[in-house]
Amino acid sequence: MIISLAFLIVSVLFITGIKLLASPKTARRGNLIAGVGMLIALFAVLPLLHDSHGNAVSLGKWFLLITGILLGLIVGAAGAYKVKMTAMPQMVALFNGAGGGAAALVAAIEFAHVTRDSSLTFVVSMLCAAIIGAVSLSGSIIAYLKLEGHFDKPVTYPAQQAINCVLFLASVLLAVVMAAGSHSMVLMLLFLALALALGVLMVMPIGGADMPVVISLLNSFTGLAVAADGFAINNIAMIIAGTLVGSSGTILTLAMCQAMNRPVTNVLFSAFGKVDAAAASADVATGSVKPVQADEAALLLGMAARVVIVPGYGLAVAQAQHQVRQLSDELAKKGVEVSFAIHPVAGRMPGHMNVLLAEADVSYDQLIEMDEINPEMDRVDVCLVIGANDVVNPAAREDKSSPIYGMPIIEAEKAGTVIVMKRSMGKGFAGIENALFLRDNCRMLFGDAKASLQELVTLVKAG
Amino acid sequence: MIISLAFLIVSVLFITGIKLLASPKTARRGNLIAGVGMLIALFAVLPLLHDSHGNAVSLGKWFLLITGILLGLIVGAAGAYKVKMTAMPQMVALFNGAGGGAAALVAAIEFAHVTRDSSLTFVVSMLCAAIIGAVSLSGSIIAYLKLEGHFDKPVTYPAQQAINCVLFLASVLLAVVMAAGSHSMVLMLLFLALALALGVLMVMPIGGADMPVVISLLNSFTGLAVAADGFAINNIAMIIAGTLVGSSGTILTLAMCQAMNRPVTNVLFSAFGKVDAAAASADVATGSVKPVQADEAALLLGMAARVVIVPGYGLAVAQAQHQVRQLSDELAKKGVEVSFAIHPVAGRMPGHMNVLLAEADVSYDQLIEMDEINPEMDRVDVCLVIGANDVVNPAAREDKSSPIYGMPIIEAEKAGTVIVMKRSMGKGFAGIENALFLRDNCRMLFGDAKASLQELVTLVKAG
Amino acid sequence: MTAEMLIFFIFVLSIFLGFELISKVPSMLHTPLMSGTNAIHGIILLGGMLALAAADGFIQHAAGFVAVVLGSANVFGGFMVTDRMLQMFKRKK
Amino acid sequence: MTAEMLIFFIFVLSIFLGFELISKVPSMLHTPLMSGTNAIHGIILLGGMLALAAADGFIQHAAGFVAVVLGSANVFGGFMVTDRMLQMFKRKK
Ligand SMILES: NC(=O)c1ccc[n+]([C@@H]2O[C@H](COP(=O)([O-])OP(=O)(O)OC[C@H]3O[C@@H](n4cnc5c(N)ncnc54)[C@H](OP(=O)(O)O)[C@@H]3O)[C@@H](O)[C@H]2O)c1
Ligand SMILES: NC(=O)c1ccc[n+]([C@@H]2O[C@H](COP(=O)([O-])OP(=O)(O)OC[C@H]3O[C@@H](n4cnc5c(N)ncnc54)[C@H](OP(=O)(O)O)[C@@H]3O)[C@@H](O)[C@H]2O)c1
Repeated sequence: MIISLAFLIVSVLFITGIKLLASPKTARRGNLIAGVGMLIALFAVLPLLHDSHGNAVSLGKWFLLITGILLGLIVGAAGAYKVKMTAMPQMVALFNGAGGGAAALVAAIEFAHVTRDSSLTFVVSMLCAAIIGAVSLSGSIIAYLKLEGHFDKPVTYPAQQAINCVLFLASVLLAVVMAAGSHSMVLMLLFLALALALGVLMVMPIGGADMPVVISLLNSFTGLAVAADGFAINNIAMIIAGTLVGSSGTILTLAMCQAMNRPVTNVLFSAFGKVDAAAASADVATGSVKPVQADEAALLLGMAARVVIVPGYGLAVAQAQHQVRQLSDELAKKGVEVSFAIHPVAGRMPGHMNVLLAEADVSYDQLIEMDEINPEMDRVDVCLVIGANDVVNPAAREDKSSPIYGMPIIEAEKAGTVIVMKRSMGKGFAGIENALFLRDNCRMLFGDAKASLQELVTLVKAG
Repeated sequence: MIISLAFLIVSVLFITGIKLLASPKTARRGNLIAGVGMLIALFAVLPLLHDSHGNAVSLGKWFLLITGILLGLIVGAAGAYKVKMTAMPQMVALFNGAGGGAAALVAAIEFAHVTRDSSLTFVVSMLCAAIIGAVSLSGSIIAYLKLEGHFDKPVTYPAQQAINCVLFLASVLLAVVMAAGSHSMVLMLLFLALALALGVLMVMPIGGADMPVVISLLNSFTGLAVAADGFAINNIAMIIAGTLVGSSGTILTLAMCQAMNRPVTNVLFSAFGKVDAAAASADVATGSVKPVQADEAALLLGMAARVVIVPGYGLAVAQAQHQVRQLSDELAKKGVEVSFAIHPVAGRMPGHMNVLLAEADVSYDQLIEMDEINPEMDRVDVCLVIGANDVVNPAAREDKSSPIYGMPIIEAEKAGTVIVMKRSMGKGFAGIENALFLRDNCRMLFGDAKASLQELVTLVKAG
Repeated sequence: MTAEMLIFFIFVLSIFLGFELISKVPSMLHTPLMSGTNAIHGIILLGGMLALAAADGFIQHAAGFVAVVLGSANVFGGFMVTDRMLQMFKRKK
Repeated sequence: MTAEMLIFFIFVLSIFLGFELISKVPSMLHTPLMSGTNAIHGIILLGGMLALAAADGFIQHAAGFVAVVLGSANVFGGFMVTDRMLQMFKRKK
């Protein structure tokens, strides 16, 4: 009774936590509240622990339990605090994989306890937990490796969908056999191996830049696996928490795809980026682009009344967040009104630009969302595009045949003057030309973003 | 099993229905979906019916059951289709009272079946259902009578809060006695009588214009009573549906109060409108108001490029919705751009103006919400205020001592010219002066809204 | 966990769900929404039917019958009046 | 109704609640939200603890121990990394 009430409180804290996480002002508090819920859950489960004969847990096991928890805590904390800001998605992928692995292991151990009398629901939930957890584990590891840059391009091979299908059907078949009564541990191991392979093969063909979406999906997978484990071992807190994560994670995945204006199926099955990757690096656009030198750009910026900076993936690559902040400060000192226009999918993870600029201590009052800045863009004197490409590509609005057609963009071209900082005429993530660079009011400031920004800062200060 | 699944489907349909009801485009579909859920519930419960010995239901009882349902259907349908559009809140109050009454009766009947072995949860849920249901019944009836205009003013008497408190404590005491084991039917009847009295006394002191809020609150009460009945008779669909209505009704009540910028306690306990009601009818404001004649007003309207009409309670009183639509059509024919600015609490029920104008077939593309029209108001040539007062009172923005200070208003005074149509200098619901009428750009067109509008239509047509 | 406890969980989850479903309704929908949810608690009709079926003696029969009539009026009237209200919100051709 | 059925109700209600809770998150919160919910499914640690406590023989002990370590890393690392991320979203003085 008391334990049940504790689990009810835990569920309420999780619900409240997730709700608060969804709004910028309360997000941090939400995370803390969910954390408190988790602590309560950890203590509430203690009275439920017992060995396989229903007796109290032996001292040796307590030792194992506590060692295991502490070990996890140390590893987790080290990972969480050592990781660089821009490597956060990798870290989340690993933690998610850990959760998936744990869910699969718990299911496998429970499977060893299955007897002839075990109910079908019990066995089926365990098998679900095992396969989903294992897919999430191996999928997350591949996602991690891709984000770390270990596979340059999406790995594709002939008939990949067909192979995945066969694998999946094989595991379903195996599951049916096991559910029908063959409780051999060998089958279970085979089942887990199939699931691990499935996770690897599912994620391998997906482009590295789509990994945030994949991680979000695997996150909701792990949630479902945990819920299935909860069914099997009859723990209500696991069921509720797992299901909440499963369903909210699904919505989140869809929201991420929507921000990129791509259907989720396209992300998961089309090896986006593969086709154009080769072209993108080699091809240099021709046409009359108008380069500009740093001194002239500094002049233009210094004389403007209002400057809007559009940061993109290139800013993160160049690690120039501190320089851009210095530039904004220097301009502000001269009485220029500076703000940052944030596109929802600029960079390579959702909120990438927010995190990046926050690291350099840019106040979030200075950040303006795409929908707010666009109507005002024609009243902006200089729009400074730093390492962004796709998110300011007018083709999204004008060219029906473009792969990014329909994606909402920041309408940089409407500003008085556009200055684009990038190293070359290289393409962005979508691998397409950008007509903005050829516009009359557009000037290109070539060079690495960090170096160019440093130069601009010095010039603006001096000028 | 099948019945449980049916109830699960019912719950899902209710959830979906409520969700869709909350958005203008899908609201009607949402209501239909919830209705389908209800039909399924009605059939799913049939196999569960049995007499007090657990035997099949006799033919006589089937007859009673079917007659009862048909009778309710006929009465309900007659009410729903005969009622005038503007009397909808009354109708909702009555249906809500019916639900509350049914909940209380069901609880009372179940109480007759209570034995020594009945669990405490069972008895307590029944007592909750009985008191909440009865309060909702009598409260709804008073709300109905008030809306029909049977009590001109809020009825106040000395120490009303104290009396309500005593009544409430007495019923709690009675409930404790009954829960402790006195299962006499006399006590139950006394308990119900107390609850009915409580409902009457709670609603009597509240001003008639606040009845929508009261009905919304009683609606959530009935929801809770139904959920409590569900606990008692162990019906999961009743528990879920009742709780959903209980909690969403609470939020809705708060949202309504928020739109009027008044805390809910102020609505329920302060007899708002009482204090000022006397003053409001007698007092006529002095100061230099500039009356205007209909012909001049027609001229102003006809020459304008953009006219915004602000409808208010007076338009509903005058039943002039068709005339205002004619005027808008005539002006449109002359090339004037006409739109309607809808304040969230204009009139006497939420959405009052929408329903009123919809009745006259005004397209809802022409309706603009307060927040959207205000920034554009300075580009409007003529703002025509028809029977509205409080919702355009600049005191809400300027006068910190005003009772409506802080309420968002439609900023009519920003328009080139404001024409206010009302019968006199009479006050509105809040009973306060309106400085707008004294502004330089404001002209008063005195007279009943219907008559004045008719005149304007003729003049605009002719001119 | 006891069935009673599980039902309590369902109760709590429904409370949260009810809150979430209604957050941010445009004010013009306040009245129809009130009316629509009002119809939903008409599910008390089920309670009335169960009570009438299990009724013994005249008083219980009478009370049960009245409960069924009231519940039925709540259900059918509620959905119909809401539909009539919402019908008015149609976009002009 | 059976306990199993009631649990299924809880499951379905949680699905809807999860959907509703996340509707309309600003995109800058997508990553922290993913990370925060990731930490919440770390509740699998409870499952790991229960499994390890009930383990028999070396293999089960080993598997249980690994599950506890992984679950614990998921919980603690998850909440900490989310907190670190969200810390960056502070408003300047
Ligand atoms: N945010 C997400 O969650 C997410 C997830 C998956 C995919 N995506 C996709 O990623 C893209 C993001 O658009 P974006 O405009 O931010 O970036 P982008 O279109 O990928 O363009 C980045 C540009 O930065 C330049 N650049 C690279 N390194 C640089 C350096 N050191 N200094 C200066 N410039 C440098 C590159 O041009 P040069 O080579 O000429 O320098 C490149 O054109 C979108 O297509 C989006 O759909 C986003
Ligand atoms: N919508 C809701 O849900 C709700 C609920 C409760 C309370 N309220 C309150 O009700 C008020 C609504 O504001 P409102 O501006 O719509 O109305 P109002 O402030 O009550 O003013 C209505 C005005 O209409 C005039 N009028 C009455 N009959 C008329 C007729 N036949 N022809 C022409 N004019 C006539 C009256 O002036 P004369 O006597 O001079 O003609 C009166 O000043 C707010 O204070 C709001 O808080 C609203």
